[in-house]
Amino acid sequence: ATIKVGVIAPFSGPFATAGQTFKQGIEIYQAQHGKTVGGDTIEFVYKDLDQANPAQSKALAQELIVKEKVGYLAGFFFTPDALAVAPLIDEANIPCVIFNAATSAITEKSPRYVRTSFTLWQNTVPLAEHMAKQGIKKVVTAVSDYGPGIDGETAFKQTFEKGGGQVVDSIRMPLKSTDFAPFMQRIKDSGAEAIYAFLPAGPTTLGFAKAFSDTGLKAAGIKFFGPGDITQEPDLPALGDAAVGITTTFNYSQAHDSDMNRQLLAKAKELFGSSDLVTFSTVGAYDGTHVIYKMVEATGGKPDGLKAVEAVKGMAWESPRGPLKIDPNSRHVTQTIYLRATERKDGKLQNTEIASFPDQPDYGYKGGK
Amino acid sequence: MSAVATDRTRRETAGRRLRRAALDGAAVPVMAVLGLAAFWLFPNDLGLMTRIAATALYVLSLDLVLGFGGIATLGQAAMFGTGAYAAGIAAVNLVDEPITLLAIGGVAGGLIALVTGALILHARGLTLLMLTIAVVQIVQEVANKARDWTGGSDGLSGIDPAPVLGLFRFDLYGRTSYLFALAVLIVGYLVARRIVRSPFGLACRGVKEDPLRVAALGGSPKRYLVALYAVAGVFAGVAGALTAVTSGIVGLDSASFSWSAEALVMLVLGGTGRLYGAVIGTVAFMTIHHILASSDPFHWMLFIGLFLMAIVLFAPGGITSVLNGAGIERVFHRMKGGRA
Amino acid sequence: MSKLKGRLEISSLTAGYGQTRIIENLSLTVPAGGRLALLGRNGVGKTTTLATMVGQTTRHGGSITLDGVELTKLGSSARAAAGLGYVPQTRDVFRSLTVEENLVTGLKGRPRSALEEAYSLFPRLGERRRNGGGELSGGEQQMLSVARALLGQPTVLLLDEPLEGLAPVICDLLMQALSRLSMTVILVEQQVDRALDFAGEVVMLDRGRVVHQGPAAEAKADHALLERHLGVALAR
Amino acid sequence: MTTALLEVEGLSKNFGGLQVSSDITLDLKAGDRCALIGPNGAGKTTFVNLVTGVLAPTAGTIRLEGQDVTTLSAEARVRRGLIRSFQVARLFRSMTVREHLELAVLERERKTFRLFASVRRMPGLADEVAGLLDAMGLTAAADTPVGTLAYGQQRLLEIALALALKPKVLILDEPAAGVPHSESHRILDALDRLPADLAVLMIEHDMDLVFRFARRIIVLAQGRLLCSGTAQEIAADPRVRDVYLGSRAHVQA
Amino acid sequence: METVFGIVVDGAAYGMILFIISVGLSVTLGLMRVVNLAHGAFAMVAGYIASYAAQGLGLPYAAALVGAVLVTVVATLPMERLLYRRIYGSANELSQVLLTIGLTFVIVAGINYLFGPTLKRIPLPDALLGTVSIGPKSIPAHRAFVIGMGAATILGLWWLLERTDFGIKLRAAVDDPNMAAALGIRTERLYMATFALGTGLAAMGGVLGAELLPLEPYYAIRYIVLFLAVVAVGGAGSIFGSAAAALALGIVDTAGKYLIPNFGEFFFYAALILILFRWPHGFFHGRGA
Ligand SMILES: Nc1ncnc2c1ncn2[C@@H]1O[C@H](COP(=O)(O)OP(=O)(O)OP(=O)(O)O)[C@@H](O)[C@H]1O
Ligand SMILES: Nc1ncnc2c1ncn2[C@@H]1O[C@H](COP(=O)(O)OP(=O)(O)OP(=O)(O)O)[C@@H](O)[C@H]1O
Ligand SMILES: CC(C)C[C@H](N)C(=O)O
Ligand SMILES: [Mg+2]
Ligand SMILES: [Mg+2]
Repeated sequence: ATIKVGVIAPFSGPFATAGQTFKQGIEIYQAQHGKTVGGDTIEFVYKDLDQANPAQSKALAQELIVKEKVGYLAGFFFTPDALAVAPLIDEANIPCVIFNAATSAITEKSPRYVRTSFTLWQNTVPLAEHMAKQGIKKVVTAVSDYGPGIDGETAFKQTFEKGGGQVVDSIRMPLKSTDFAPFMQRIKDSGAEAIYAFLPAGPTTLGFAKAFSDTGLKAAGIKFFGPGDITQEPDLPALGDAAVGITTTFNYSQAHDSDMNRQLLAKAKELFGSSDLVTFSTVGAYDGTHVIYKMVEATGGKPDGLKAVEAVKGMAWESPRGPLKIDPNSRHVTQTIYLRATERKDGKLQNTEIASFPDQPDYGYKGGK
Repeated sequence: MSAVATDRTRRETAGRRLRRAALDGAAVPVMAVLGLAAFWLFPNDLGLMTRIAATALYVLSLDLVLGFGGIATLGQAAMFGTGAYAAGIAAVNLVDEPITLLAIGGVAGGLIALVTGALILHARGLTLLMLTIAVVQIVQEVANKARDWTGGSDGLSGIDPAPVLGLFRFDLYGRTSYLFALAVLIVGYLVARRIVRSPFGLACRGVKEDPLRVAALGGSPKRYLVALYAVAGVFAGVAGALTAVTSGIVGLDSASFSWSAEALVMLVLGGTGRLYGAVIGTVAFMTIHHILASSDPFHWMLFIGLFLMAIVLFAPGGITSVLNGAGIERVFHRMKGGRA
Repeated sequence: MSKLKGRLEISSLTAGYGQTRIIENLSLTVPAGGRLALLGRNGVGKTTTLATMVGQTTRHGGSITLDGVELTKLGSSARAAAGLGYVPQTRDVFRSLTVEENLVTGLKGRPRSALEEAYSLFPRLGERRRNGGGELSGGEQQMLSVARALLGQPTVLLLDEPLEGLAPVICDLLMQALSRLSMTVILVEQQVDRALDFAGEVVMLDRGRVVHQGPAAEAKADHALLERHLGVALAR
Repeated sequence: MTTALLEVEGLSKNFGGLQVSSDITLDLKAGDRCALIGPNGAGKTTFVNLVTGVLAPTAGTIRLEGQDVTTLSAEARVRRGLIRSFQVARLFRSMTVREHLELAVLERERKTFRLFASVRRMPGLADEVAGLLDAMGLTAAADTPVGTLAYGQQRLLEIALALALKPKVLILDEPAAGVPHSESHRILDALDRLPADLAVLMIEHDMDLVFRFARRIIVLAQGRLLCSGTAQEIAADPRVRDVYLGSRAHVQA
Repeated sequence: METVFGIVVDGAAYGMILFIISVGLSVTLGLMRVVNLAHGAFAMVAGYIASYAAQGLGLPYAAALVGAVLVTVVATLPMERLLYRRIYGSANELSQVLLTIGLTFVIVAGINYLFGPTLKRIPLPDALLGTVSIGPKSIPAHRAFVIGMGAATILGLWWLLERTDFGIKLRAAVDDPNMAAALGIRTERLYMATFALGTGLAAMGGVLGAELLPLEPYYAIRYIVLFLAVVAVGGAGSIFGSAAAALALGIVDTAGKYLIPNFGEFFFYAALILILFRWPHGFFHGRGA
């Protein structure tokens, strides 16, 4: 039989690359592992949701369930879109595998969520600890003013202050900001040694990183830290030298040194002509597809969401980004977080891994009800 | 008096009026029959059709202000969003009776329209357009900041309305939702038509054409506009509440500039100043959008864009002008290059 | 200039707005330098006739030639270049331009010094030259519209009720000024006596058709004619 | 004693440096039939705009039935019975003649905030509108959108609108401009049928009409009152002849 | 003090970019009464062309700028003939909105198809990378350059529209196209020239502003509200108005972000409401430039 998986993601709009990377991740996985599990063919159905729009997300999910009769939901770049489908997946008893959306609270909302990406807490806690250990004392946080940004800010403050540092100013920037010079002025005036910055990967990160170097903060020696969204691979060429010297923590870098990663990149090149787009959301989808395959296998293709989720709890495997394990409690992947520096190598910008923090859970998961 | 000329002009306009009146009168039965037929024919698309019905009511509210009052606005979603959030918050915290929730949404939409309308409706044209944009942006920002009430960017979820009239549960397949939305749309349409044909509607049309002339007849243009804006706000608020009730969730986009702009596109597509234009425009736009987006989610924008342009070039009064016959005449005239 | 220019011929002209036909099969000829009064009751198509000549209506058939040049093939601006000058009934001054700028638009390439002609014809305009067109009084707008058309030195001048809204003294003044011109003029006017004094020929319209054509002087004496087609009994 | 319906005292208006109205004082009593004449740009329309509240005066007061209305809005004055028509027809182009008159009557009756009533079923409305249409000879054009009417007919509608409001003081700015002589009798007829206790002020350049209509003529020049009097007095006044009437002035009052 | 200076300079540079792009819109909107929502799309197209010229073809910055403006103007002229000409005139506002939104969608989809959704850059020449000092203070050279270009644009436009016959004829044709044609003014050519002017300004702003308004396919939709805000506050068709409005909004926005970053949007739109409440027709209403 054919088992359908409904993927909701941005395929148009400013975040269209995200949808594209999901699709590539899925296709690479299927190219490597085939399209069938047991006797069942796995078919992916894509739905475009160009921006964070929970109502539309729920409508699309409903359509996928009712009309396309999908057995699984997957995708979800934005947190609100993922949160919106909780009542539906519960009513229809369908598992939902999140390829990206990174707010910790999501998996608390339904026992049928499984997440293969990362959370802001997961990336930020090791980063803040690292910065504190480096002897950095005064930091400004600058985050986009929405769920994940606020998660990042909270995670950073708690960890960094526990480590003896001080957050001298916390700036929440409207998501739509384009001119960042005033924020830079404020950072300059705060007298901080370093910043912790989070903006969702996409058009605005360029302006932020450029403003940082243009307004002389970089020259003044202020250090730039953040989760790796800000230097995601597809944006690097546009960021140019402004990106050099940014230190990030993240779960995946194209430059990760492993055979599996090299195979993944080679497959991408073979299928799409270039591997330039491969990034964190590609592997989020790649590993998410793996999880779905395992679920289908475990249920023998029968529709039973809870049983499928139960089957992958505690599952561990090796991914192009390193070892992964689904935490049975939070249903979120426990993984290695890498400390990376952005640098130019052979004329091309890349995120070079300089340290790793293995077995990082989602520190933001509050558990239970 | 030149009897020949006026006679002929009159006969033509009379013909057009007749056609228009016929369309106007047929609108409600046609809407009901097609709506119910769709219920049987497309049982898998009830979710989409529910959204279309609720959106049609929203676009209808825009037609009231724009088509009958000449208020150019890109901020109608301020009323829609307020209605949706009001109903949503009430549903989470207070009541779960669906019709009560619609009423709450309507009151909220009307109130916000009354307050903001009184503040901005002294302006006209581009200035007014910008003010409406500013209002919707501020409403959205307030909704974003009031995280504890609205869920901020995560959306307001947990809306679980009671069965309609205590009998019909909102099911996963959306049957109740759709029939409920269709009924609300039809009732809303009837009320709107009543208003349009009332003395108030006539006065608003006058204001649309020349506010100063209305003042010279003793009317206060601004009072009409504010009243009309508030009335339309009630419609938009009900539409927002209807969306909240049937979808169970409210997002920040429901009070966004782009949702306002989309309403305008749908209305102009259908044709302004005739209520059925709003319904036709909504159905056409959302259906086409849906077909394009599901057949080619990657490039639907290109086709939607071309489609909008084609409408302007070949049916400049919107889809309904073609139904009226006026559009055909104009296209024909344009092709002949009407010049003396 | 040896030979006077401005011979206008209209034959079987049918025109209106969109599908609506207002004037039917209208033919008339004005010799170079001739003056024609075009009269008729309300709504018979006088304005439509003039507007058709400048190219602002829908033409369904017939031709208009100026000194042998077929005008119907030309656009509005090319007709103006060919020698038509137009004073519309609604005046149509550019409300957002100053009086002086309004006049500049009528210059058709002549130097700005020519503006003085307009100011000496209507001193009032000189006093208001920096005012916005939209700020002028009704009569001042009428003066501006006439002056603007005259500045372009048209070979054929089309005047649609130029006296409307003007004080009697100004009417005198304007009619005198017009009498001094040598160009071809078609005058539409409600002040029948003044129009007939001015014109050589008169054409009367009813329901878009010509119902009378002849020398103005004769028409002026023929009270029954005036009563029948215009519904006026002229004083004196 | 007939009280003054409209009293204007020391009315002045400047545009920038330009004094368009200077110290105008006049009043209209019940039953007055006045004409205001004067050269182009004398400030007649401005005067109307000041009195009706379209423009705010630089100085002076305006009283309507003894009450100071100088600071009231235009529509508030209309509601107290001070009605005007426009020099250049100013109508709702896409609305029909009938709709214009319906709106005017409904405004007068203050019924325009009825949201759920039907215009077509308002009691007495259709009859009153039919009467107005008939009076102005507009019955045949009742359902034509006004934008396609010949200009002259638009002028007649302007007057009909003013009458529909049942004015106490009626100000007509060049009511016959664009209306041919053959039709202008309709205007006079309609004015003749107005209730006797209302005051009418007409601005007009058509001297036939002025002399036939006005029992008192007021002459304005350069923003000031030049003189006033009966038709004969005015026609005979050499100053008026100079600034306004010119050589051809023909009086046949 | 330092901070205030920083805010003013940053705000002014941001404002000047807004000005250059918006004044093009102001010209077409105020003078030709076209609500051209595709204006931002034209700015974006020019940015992409310049980016391609600089990065793909290796042209110097100045050549890329001039080339992009010319190519954009030439490429959009057929649109004027085929599309815009049908919708001139204020009676057509809604058609204009629909047509130009449609056109914007098509351009966005086209750019997305040709260049992909990722960000594109126009590398700055070394001369614009440093800082220039004004008295005791130094400001980034690029921002100084942008401010200078904005000032030059103000003067050039004012002269063109207020002091030449072209300007008078154009304004006449806008006021009443039929009458203008009846006076012998060739309105079609005038409109075409003006359209080219508006597009050219958009193009210039798109290229110069690529550092502040980064190039990505949704540029076309993302910033149009900002441009419209400038036009509304300045008064459509007014050059000095647009400049004042762009500077005011640029500085307000910058100050708001500095002082209360998490209420940035709120501050900007509240200011917009206050300004438009005070000057409902824009700063410089009615009077030419
Ligand atoms: N734009 C238009 N569309 C349709 N019909 C029109 C239009 N303009 C005028 N008409 C009709 O054309 C007829 C002739 O009008 P026209 O303006 O030519 O008359 P006229 O002789 O100039 O009258 P007047 O003395 O009132 O100026 C009228 O019946 C009028 O209703
Ligand atoms: N808004 C304004 N700004 C500047 N000047 C103005 C304004 N409005 C009117 N004027 C001037 O005031 C004078 C009086 O104008 P008004 O319209 O009152 O004249 P009028 O007596 O009605 O003339 P007409 O008989 O020609 O209609 C005119 O010279 C006019 O140019
Ligand atoms: C890190 C980001 C890509 C997170 C994503 N925008 C979200 O909403 O969860
Ligand atoms: Mg006429
Ligand atoms: Mg006047």
